[in-house]
Amino acid sequence: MEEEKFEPKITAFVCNWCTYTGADLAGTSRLKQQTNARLIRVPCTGRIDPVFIIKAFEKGADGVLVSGCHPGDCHYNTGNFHARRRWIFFKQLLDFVGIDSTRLYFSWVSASEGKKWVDVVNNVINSVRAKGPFLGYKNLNKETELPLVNKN
Amino acid sequence: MRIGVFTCHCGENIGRTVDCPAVSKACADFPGVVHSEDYKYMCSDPGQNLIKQAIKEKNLNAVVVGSCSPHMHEKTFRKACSDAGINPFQVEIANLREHCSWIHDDVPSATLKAIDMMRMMVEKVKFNGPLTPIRVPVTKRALVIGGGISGIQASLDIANAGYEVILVEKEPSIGGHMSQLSETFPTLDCSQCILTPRMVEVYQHSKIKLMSYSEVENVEGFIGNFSVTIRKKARSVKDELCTGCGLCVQKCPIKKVALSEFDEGLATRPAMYVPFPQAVPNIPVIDRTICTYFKNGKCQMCKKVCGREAIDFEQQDELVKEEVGSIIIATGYKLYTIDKKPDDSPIHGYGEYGYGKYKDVVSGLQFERIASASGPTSGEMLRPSDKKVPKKIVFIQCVGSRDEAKGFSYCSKICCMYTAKHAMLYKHKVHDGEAYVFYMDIRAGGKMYEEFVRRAIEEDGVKYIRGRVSRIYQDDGKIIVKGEDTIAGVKVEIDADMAVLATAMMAQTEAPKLAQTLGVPYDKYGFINEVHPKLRPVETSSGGIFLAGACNSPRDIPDSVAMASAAAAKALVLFGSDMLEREPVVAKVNEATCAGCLYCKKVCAYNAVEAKEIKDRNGNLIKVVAYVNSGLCQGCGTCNATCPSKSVELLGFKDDQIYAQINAFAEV
Amino acid sequence: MKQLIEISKELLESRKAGYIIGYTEDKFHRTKPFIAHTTNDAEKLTFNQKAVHNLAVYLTRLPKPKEGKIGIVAKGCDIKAIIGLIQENQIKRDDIIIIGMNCNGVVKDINIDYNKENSQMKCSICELRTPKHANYIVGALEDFAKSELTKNILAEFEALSAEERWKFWEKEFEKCIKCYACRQACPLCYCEQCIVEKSMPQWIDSSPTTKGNFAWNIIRAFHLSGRCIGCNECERACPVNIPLSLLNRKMGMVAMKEFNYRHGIEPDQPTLIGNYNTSDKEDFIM
Amino acid sequence: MNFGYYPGCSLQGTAKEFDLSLKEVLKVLDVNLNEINDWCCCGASSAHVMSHILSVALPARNLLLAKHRGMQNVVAPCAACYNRLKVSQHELKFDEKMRMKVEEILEEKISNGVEILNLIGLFQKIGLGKIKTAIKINLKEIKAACYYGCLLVRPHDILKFDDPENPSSMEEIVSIIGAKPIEWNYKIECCGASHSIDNTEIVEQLSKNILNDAIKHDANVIVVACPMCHSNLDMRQKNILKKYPQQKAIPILYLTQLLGLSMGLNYKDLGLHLHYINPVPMLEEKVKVEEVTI
Amino acid sequence: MHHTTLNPIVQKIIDVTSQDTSLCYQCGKCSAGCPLRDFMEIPPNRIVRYLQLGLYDLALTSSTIWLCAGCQTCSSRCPKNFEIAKLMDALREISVEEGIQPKDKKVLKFHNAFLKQIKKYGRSFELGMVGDYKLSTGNLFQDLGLAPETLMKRKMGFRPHKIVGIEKIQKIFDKSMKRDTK
Repeated sequence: MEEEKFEPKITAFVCNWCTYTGADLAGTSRLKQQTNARLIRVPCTGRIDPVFIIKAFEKGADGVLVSGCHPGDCHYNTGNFHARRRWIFFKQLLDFVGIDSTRLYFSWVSASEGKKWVDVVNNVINSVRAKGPFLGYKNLNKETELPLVNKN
Repeated sequence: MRIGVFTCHCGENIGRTVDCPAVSKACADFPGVVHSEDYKYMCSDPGQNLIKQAIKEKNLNAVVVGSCSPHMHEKTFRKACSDAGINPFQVEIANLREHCSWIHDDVPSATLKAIDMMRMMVEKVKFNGPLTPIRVPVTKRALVIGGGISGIQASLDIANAGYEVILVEKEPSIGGHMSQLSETFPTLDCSQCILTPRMVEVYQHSKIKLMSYSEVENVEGFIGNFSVTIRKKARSVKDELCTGCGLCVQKCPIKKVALSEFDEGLATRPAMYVPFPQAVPNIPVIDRTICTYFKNGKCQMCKKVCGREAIDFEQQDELVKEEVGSIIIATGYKLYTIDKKPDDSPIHGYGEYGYGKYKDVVSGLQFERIASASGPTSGEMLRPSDKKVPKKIVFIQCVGSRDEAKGFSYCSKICCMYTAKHAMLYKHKVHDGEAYVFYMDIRAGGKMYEEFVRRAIEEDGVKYIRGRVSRIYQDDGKIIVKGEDTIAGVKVEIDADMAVLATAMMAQTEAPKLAQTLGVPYDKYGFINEVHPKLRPVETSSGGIFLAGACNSPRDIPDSVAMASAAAAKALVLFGSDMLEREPVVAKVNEATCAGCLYCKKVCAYNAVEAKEIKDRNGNLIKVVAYVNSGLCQGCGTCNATCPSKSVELLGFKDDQIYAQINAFAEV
Repeated sequence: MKQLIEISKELLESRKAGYIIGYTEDKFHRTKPFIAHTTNDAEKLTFNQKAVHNLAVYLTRLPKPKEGKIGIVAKGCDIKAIIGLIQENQIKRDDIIIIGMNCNGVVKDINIDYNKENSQMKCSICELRTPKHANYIVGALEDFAKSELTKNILAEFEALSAEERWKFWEKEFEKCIKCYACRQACPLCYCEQCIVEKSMPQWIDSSPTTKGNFAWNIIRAFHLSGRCIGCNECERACPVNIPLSLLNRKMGMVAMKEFNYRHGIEPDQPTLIGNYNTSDKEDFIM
Repeated sequence: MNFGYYPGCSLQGTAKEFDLSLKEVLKVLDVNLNEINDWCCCGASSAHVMSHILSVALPARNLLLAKHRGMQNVVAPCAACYNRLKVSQHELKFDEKMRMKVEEILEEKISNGVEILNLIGLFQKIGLGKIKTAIKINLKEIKAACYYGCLLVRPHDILKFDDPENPSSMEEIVSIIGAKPIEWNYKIECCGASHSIDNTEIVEQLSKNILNDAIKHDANVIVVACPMCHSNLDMRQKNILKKYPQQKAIPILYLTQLLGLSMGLNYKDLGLHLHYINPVPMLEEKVKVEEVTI
Repeated sequence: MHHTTLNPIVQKIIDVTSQDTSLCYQCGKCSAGCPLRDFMEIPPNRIVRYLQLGLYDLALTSSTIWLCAGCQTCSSRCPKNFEIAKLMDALREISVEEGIQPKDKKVLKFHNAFLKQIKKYGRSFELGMVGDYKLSTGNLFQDLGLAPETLMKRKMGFRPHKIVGIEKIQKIFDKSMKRDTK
């Protein structure tokens, strides 16, 4: 029963110039997608610090998506190149401690790829839903005194 | 913190799928929120007044607006708020339209998401803090890339306003495709007659620095302060000495080797050549790939005949640096060819039309040359294969255009008109000839356009057949065209003498590369994107870089000229002020905690970070830290993410702001 | 050790070096770090298989000498750290005098004499037994009992499922008490304020909860990615024996596999983080 | 060299000379074919008309048989069979729903992986160089109109074989054996295919156009790689000749037969006697037996 | 994505062709290139148009769908990558299911005869097939001229070859065809 009710929480960190705009295009084109993802807009994937991702998981995200401009299209010329190099390490590091590739996703989505953005988002949501809630971290949270859910 | 939250219905656009009153109500309970209301159109004057009122009455110090994308109205709402006396950077936008209502159907879940989005922004804005815009000087010179009609128009407008322009053209002469045309629709006046005076004006204008046979190599800097590197390709002719007498061209013995680019391969040109008689500048160039001197050190005929000793075989490409404040892209288009393409290419050729192997199946531009008085047939209607007058001619529209199977889904916009023009020109020259036009739809929106097409049909008796042609092949010197008239529902097979294909307009091959150099986005066809298709059609997402003409999408001459003037106006707006206000989204170093590893310096693409020595009052070095030059910083934040101790932060997107957003999403 | 002492005395006497970072032996025959300021101090300097601490740590911690450069006794591990610090412009090569020590392996536990069991894996695969970039080279290379690489721990660990790996680290990180000994022992942890001490915002939960420990150890490993020089002092320093080297070695492997890079080898080599290659792999990016 | 072999019904019947000549030629090139045992009809031109699923299921069965025999590749000389096998394989690969339906029908899991070759593909695999070495007789007098018809080249995005509008692979083979391929306009036009029996008028009309274009571009033979094309151009040509007195006759040869000739095989072994339009007179006039210098 | 529920015929078409007729913008290239165009009263593009307008009977009863020889010239040249040939297959299949008799029954009879042989023997037995076909059409004398030669050349075997796994074949038929091919 639980599984059927489970709706994954996806935190998405997107760059302002390509992916955020691509997501805008998906909107203007009225391309439907599932509601589970929440976008956090940053100027460039270069701004995305791995601690964001850790924190997102700590705070109960079941999956994290990071997306920016295709290599060579970066509005800031090289931001996504530096980001990509960090991800190469960070992805394998997380995988190493057991946060595997079914939780953390990366994509290049340009300002003109509204359709691709929708596909990416839906794919991520579907596969995380299939994978189930991220109990690993959820259990860690139980141990800590501050409750994850505080209704106001 | 006293935050006001405003939820916009955007008419039905948000309201339809997001229960705005419910959102507004939920937001009222968020800690720190002292005011929350919803309204049909927040961006309207009454809407903005609601915000201003609330700011005054509840003395708010931060505002969150749930509306359309920040790319649409962030500026609007920031302005409204600063008018009401709070710092414009204390305003955040939740994108309830593009990122919520428009992409979801289910009202309850969309509404929940909207509430999340609002909460995330409310939490973020708590940490925004006031910021003051940065002021940078403006270099009042413009770079125009591309010397076609768009580039010419833009250059003249800016120059006539009194500002310097550098016009870069990759070909030996300016003029672009327009110089190749015979007559122009819908007025049928001679293209060169109206174009060449403009070309000369450019050449003679004291404010325009014309760099023909040159290409933009590299661009650095930002709005108001670009530094451009231009490659001046070796012409093998000293332009300061050449008088354009043309003797070298006449004497060049290599006459028949190369096909003339200007005549679309229907004629040949010498190794030493001027693209066409009215070329500007009228300075020849040596095609080193075929010149015998460059091939085996012989000849030098041109050098011998040149009285001015302008010929310089040793000339090398030179790199020229220019400082400009604004850049206008006017690189235009190229024409699709039906020849076979490699299998992995996204576009494909027309095998069913013979992959271009039939001489008498020509492109629209080739027909322009045939029809043009300056063309290879001096304007006589003669078909390429046997130089006979075609008695039966078929024009085919939408070749490539609107043909997804070949890789294009778009309409090239100009073909309907120029095909009608072609058919007319033909009929005007071959009175007893038959002209057929295969079309799918006739798109003749424009002043006097529809009338023009009707004239071709009603007065010149051109036969219009609605349907695509399935196959073209040659048989006994005839061009067999197999089509269908979908109106009559009858098969149409024409044994023509000649066929003219209105092939698609494509982005220039180098366009994506140029776009990357300039850091502006382009679509999957290589056309350079505007920021907003309706409201900001000539601006790119990079400040100070504007668009003119067909580099943005297929466009005819009037539209291109209009767009060029619009782009020029945008540049002039920029030049109107000495200082430029820039968003204060820049990085800032916390010198107390900076350990001076300078990884931030390594990742900065703008050399905005430098090492700074901190000394005590006796002048002894205490430590070295990073320092950010906010004039150069473009605010990507890569340094911030790279800094291990978080000692450099990007204002507007500080760690605590992003932390707050991540946290806010968790609280549900 | 005569040679070491001779050189040191000369450097201190001539004031070429303000002080010399080296090792000495305490009364329990443990070798420990020691700063020699005077020629008398220099007499106490020593080097042996118990000289396990990475002295490069002190380069970023000690105040600069009033006059003269910093002298430092350095075996292979220390050298890598020193070069690493130069690459990250924490020190200038000209500000230090390196007395390079030919190294014959170091112990794991300084309370016990060196033997096959009390040896470190890093030594049996060491490529820098004779340090590069040193001003002096002291001591002789001798054969020593190496601990064999019986099995590839990394590979074995990676064979586990994600869940198993998670469980493993959950158990390990539970033990962490956030004493930061790992950080103190690390020659490349020189930040003036560590991210874990940053409170606005508090990226890393400073209380020793498993969750916070996860964040701390992951971020620490990440901040050392492409920077760790593999001296294993963090692991040795850890009072609760968390296998930290496993994380660092993994990141080392990535640096090696993806970029063929090792930190602290050449002073003028561009660092891994802070540079990029347009052809960096991206098969994991949608 | 070894190849899996799916002859298909026609090669056992109306097109047995195709089968004969193919086997003879491959003997010379010492290539052997292992026939899929107990193969069934691929449904050819009828199954897909009556039931889409059937048209996928029948070829699927044969592909499974091949797979069980551990065949890496299967040669289907009949263009129709080749086409059906390829299309079926493609749909099973990309249409999840279809695959499950067919698996249910065949009561077997379907795994892809058998490479399907048409006649030309087979020769390309064997290697044109190798074929060249086997040439004994120069056919330089032969002007061949290479006729592909529909099924070898369409649909291109599934078959991925040659250029759908202007194929040239058959010409390549024809020219290495010394014959002269002609330029003509009907090499991919339809001959009426399945209407062969139910609507002879159509077939005669379409075939006539093809024959005439070949003759017009002075071919002295039309080369085919498809039994259906052959029967339409060869068998139906008889009626066409009857109906239109002024119509010229032109022999229709299988590519394999032409190859056979160049290898000096005798007419009988190549089944040249089995044609309705007797090619022998033309051959006797055009084919000079002499040492080749190509 | 469809927001309306689909008419079963449209659904079937989408099942077989996995395409929607709304793709077609009626350029007529299919008809222009169709080799059987001369024999058709209604060109292929109009068949698609009928479907777009929901005039299914006009499409299903037209001789066009039975004249289509499946040469795929249309599909391979369609600027919208619409599989017209496949569509024709679908329409034929539907009209058979709906029991609509084509104007020219010969085609249907031929296909039935052909498939009957396969169902019976696993391979097509041309002599039997031609026999059956002629009986069903009553057109006994068609190709009589060719028959003797055909037999003489022993191009048609006298005896059918029955494959071993024949009952499997019959299963396949029964499972994949709603109406039996008789």
